[in-house]
This record gives sequence, C-alpha cells and structure tokens, in this order.
Amino acid sequence: MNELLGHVNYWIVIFLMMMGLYMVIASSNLIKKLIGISVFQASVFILYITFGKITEGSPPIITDNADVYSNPLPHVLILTAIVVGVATTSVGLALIVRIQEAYGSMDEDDIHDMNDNDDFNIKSRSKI
Amino acid sequence: MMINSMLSDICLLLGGIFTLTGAIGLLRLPDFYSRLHAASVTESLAAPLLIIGVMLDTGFTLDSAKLILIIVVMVIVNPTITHALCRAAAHGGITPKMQSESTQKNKLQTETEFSSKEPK
Amino acid sequence: MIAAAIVALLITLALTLIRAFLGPNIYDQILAVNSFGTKTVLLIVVGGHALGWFSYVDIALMYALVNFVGTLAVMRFFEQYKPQGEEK
Amino acid sequence: MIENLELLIDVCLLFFLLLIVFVAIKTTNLFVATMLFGIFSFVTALLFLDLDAVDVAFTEAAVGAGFTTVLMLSALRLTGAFENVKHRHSILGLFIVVLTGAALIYGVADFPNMGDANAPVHVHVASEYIQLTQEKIDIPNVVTAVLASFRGYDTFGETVVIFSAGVAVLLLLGMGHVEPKHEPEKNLVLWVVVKPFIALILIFGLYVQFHGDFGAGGGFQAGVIFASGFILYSLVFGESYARKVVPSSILPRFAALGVLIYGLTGLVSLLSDKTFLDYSALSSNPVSGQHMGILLVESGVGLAVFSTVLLIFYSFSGVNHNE
Repeated sequence: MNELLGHVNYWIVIFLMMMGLYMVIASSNLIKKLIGISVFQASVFILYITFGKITEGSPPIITDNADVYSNPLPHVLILTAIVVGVATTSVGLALIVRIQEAYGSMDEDDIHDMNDNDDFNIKSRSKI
Repeated sequence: MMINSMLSDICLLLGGIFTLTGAIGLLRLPDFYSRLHAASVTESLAAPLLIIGVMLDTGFTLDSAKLILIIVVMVIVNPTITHALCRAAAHGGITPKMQSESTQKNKLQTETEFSSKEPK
Repeated sequence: MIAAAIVALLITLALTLIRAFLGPNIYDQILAVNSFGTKTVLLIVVGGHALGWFSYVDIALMYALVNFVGTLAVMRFFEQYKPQGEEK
Repeated sequence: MIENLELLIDVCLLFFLLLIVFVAIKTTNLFVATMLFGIFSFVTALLFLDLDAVDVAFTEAAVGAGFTTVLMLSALRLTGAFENVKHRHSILGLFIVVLTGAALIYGVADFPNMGDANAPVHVHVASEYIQLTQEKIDIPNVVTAVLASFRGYDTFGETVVIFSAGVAVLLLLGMGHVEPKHEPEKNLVLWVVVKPFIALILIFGLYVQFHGDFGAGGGFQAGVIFASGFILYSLVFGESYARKVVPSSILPRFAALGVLIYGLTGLVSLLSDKTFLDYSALSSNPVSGQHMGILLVESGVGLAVFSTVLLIFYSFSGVNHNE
C-alpha cells in the first residue's frame, strides 16, 4: 500500500506525458500540437516538483517553527523553465500565425498537400 | 476563543454545503440562464462564508486584511463576469428554455428532460 | 470541520469539471471554467489554512485576479470571433 | 491527518489533470481546447502548492493560467479558424505511445517513494543551499537566494532567452496596427469595474516584486502580473488606447534595459576583483552587498519580463503583418 501511494504520482505523470505525446502525434492541427507539447512540458515540471517534496517538510522559506525544508533546487529550475516555456510557446504561436497567413490553413496534412502541388508553390512564393 | 472556533466551524460547514448545492445546480439545471444562477450561489454566498470561517480561526493578523481583500475582489468580480457572460449569451442567440414554446408544453418538456437526462 | 469543507470543495471541483466537459454550448463551458477558477481560490484559502501552506493568501489573491483577466479575455475574443464566422 | 489530506488533494488533482487532457484530445473545437488548457494550468499550480513549491505555484498561475491563455486566444483570433479540427486516429502513434509509456513505468519502479527524506536528491547540495543561505545571504526565501545569487549565471541566461523570444516574435509578426473592427464593444459595467482593478493589479505586482526576498514572489512573477494589468486595460478599453498608455516603441528598449541592468550588476563585481555576479563586492558588508545585488538583479528580471510579455501581447493583437 505504501509502495503504491509513493509511486502513484510518477505513474499519473507518465500517463499525462504520454497523452501529451499522443496529442502531438495524432492531431494534425498545429495549435493542438502546441497544446500537446505544453502538456508534455507541464508533466515534466510536476515530476521535478514531486522529487523535491519531503513528507512533513515545509516550503523552502526559512521560518522559526520549521526544521525540515523541501528541496529548493527543483523549484528554482522549474520556476525559470516555466517562464522560458511560455517564451518558446509564444515563438511557436507566431510561426503558426505566419504559416496560416501563407497557406491559409493550420492543418499539417493540408499544408503537405499544398507543398506537393507545384501551382501553389509558385503562388505562395510570389505572395511572400 | 471557544465561540470563535464554533462560529468558524459553522461558517465552514455552511460554506461547504452551499458550494455543493451550487455545483449540483450547475450540473443538473436545464438551461444556461438557470445554471448561471446556480453558479452565483457559490460565488456570492459560499465564498464569503468559507473565507470568514478561515478568518475567524486565524484571528486578526495581516493575513485577515488580505482575506477581506479577496472577499471584496470576489464579490465585485463575479457579478461582473456573470453580467458580461449573460449579455454575451443573449447576443449570441441563446434563449431561455421557458420562453421558446407555450408554458404547459414546456413544463412537460423540462420534466421529462430532468428525469431522462441523468448526469454521467 | 475544515477537512469536510476541503472534501466538499474537491467534489465541487469534479462536478464543475463535468459541466465544463459536457456543456452543450460554449457559454456553458465559459461559465464552468470561470466557476472552476473561483472554487480553486476557495480551495487554496481553506486548504492553505488547514495544511499550513506558506503565504497562501497572496497566491489566492493572485488567482482571483488572474481568473478575472482570463475570463474577460475568453469572452472578448469569443465575441469578436462570431461575426467573422457568420460571414463565411 | 494532515498528510492524508495532502495526499487526497494531490491524487484528486492529478486525476483532474488526466480528465482535462483526455477531453482536450477529444474536442474538435480549438477554443474549448485552449480554455481547458487554462484550467489545466490552474490545477497544475494548485498541485505545486500542495507539493510545497510556493514560488513555482505563483509562477505557473501567473504565466501559465493567465498569460498563455490570453496569448493562445489572441493567436486563434489572428488565424481565424477554430472549429471542426480534424482528428486522425493513428494506430502506429498509439502503439509508440503505449510502448514508451510502458518503458517509463518500468523505469519508475526503482524510484524512491514520494516524500522520502533519504532519497538521493535530498542528500547532496540541497541542505548546503539552505545552510549557506542563512549564513551568507540572510534572506528567508531560499528559492530567491538560489535563483538570484547562487545560480545567478543560470538565471541571466534565462533572462536572455526570454528577451530573444521577444525579439523573435517581433521579427515574425511585427507590431502591426490595430484595426477598428477589432476594438471591443462599449460595456459600461466592465469599464467601471475594471478601472480600480488595474490599480490593484499594478500595486500587487510591485508588492510581489519587492516582497520576493521574504515570501513567495520575485522578478519573473512580478513582471507577468504587472503586464497583465496593462493586458486587462487593453482587453476592456481596446488596444489602441493601451498603445497610447505604453507606446509600443519603448517596449523593446525596456526589455533590453532589463537585461542590461542584470549584466551590469555582474560587471560591477567583475571590476572589483570578484567573480561575475558575486554580489558581495557591491557593499563593504558582504551580506548587505548580497541584498543589494539580489534587489538589482530581480528588478532587471522584472523589467525584462514585463516588457517582453507586453511586447508579445502587442504583436499578437495587431493585424496585417504582410504589408
């Protein structure tokens, strides 16, 4: 029982991670792919924070009435990773907006079809 | 001190009951506008009750001032959101269930819907 | 008693989430999402008090503000999207 | 009792996350998927709070739930297509995902239990950081101390990454201009209610910025909160008014200034024969030098994050990037 409860966080995090991965593979829409990547990212964050947790520990802010503190290092790494993650997401969204402007579609399959079609290539090049 | 903790318990209990009622209403009521009512039960009644319950238990510190600020924020923000959402829905062409057809037929309709539409 | 309130809030969150998934139209879903945010704030206040989370009040205040901004953004962009959809 | 409650909240929230992602995969409406991602961030932040990571919860709530949702929604408006998303059922993809997942679950079996105080992560540098913070820096929040001082070089890199993301978005989209048809409708109730809230958000942002040494908070969070005050203004009153309050031309300069403040703080210690970003050089007393350095560096980070976030929001709210 103890073993089960101690590992349940890891298992659910792996489920989440795999759902994010499936979202990237299975949806052809680019924005949904980006959401899938963000879900994957968030599951990694949860995994790191789970490592840092100590039972009966308090947050790593020094007070008089606590002597066991959770590990501050994963917190620092994830704090900056979240902000960097949103910065990269915004660059990805900007790329998607440009793709939509050039091709008129955000669907990966449609874009591949258009790329195979020579007529479109000429048209889009002249447009860009 | 005794009275404080008793009052706090009562507030927390009432708040818990009201949040649950609101959520059940949000799930079971037949159309959008009535669900809006159910949701506002939580937001304007249960939220202050729960926060006051916590405040009575902590005693008066700097945190109490911030908790009062949270109550003020919630009491102002949530009706505003409800108003804006209601307006958007009315502009978006959502009609209340009762107005669409004659009252009697509608009464029957909602009753059958209530019995047939079990939450999953 | 505070444990009972926490359990009630968790059940409430689950029920609200179901409405957010089912919601026959988008307005129901926006309502459920906003309501979910409000209940999260309550869970932070009650849970933070019961479990002794550090500076939970600051975080609860920020959640309330962020929830407001988020819901306004959702409504604003949804309202503006509609006329374009009808043109097509 | 308290441990059981913590565990109950933890497991419930994780199941909520699974449900949310499952529905987000299924939905064909991008608008719904984006909103669900907003709640996903909220629940994640709550989970971080439950796992004792106060600062991370703060950041995730401000950045993930607040800013990312706004950003994705404005990108959806620019692209203009959000319904009937095609979903392909990929058997091969499912197979790969299940296989990877099974391998990971097999690997996880050796991990120490959650909350085990003797796990390998906790026996190394963590206790040193906590001890050294008390001795050398003397501020209560260990996360801020590690972030700004012990690993200050790392954080400098991250600030530069954020700055360059802002530059990249600017190169891709440009500032554009605001089209009148995109302006919001007049709504008197919103106008009246929102005005005091903008002041409240800005003051709260300053509080988070300067309270970061003692409680949860710091430059990253404060920058995003401060920016969301202006984002709120622009959502309710219209982008053209917001651009009159904060002109779009000064934002790139502010972002660069933030990074510059960070770098110059490091340079000062370099000039007085100490290593880069060793703040004890800033004052005759090493401990107060550390305090001063952390304050300077955090304000640099706050300024850079604020202007980059607002810059990205402006880029996504303008239209007609082609011309």
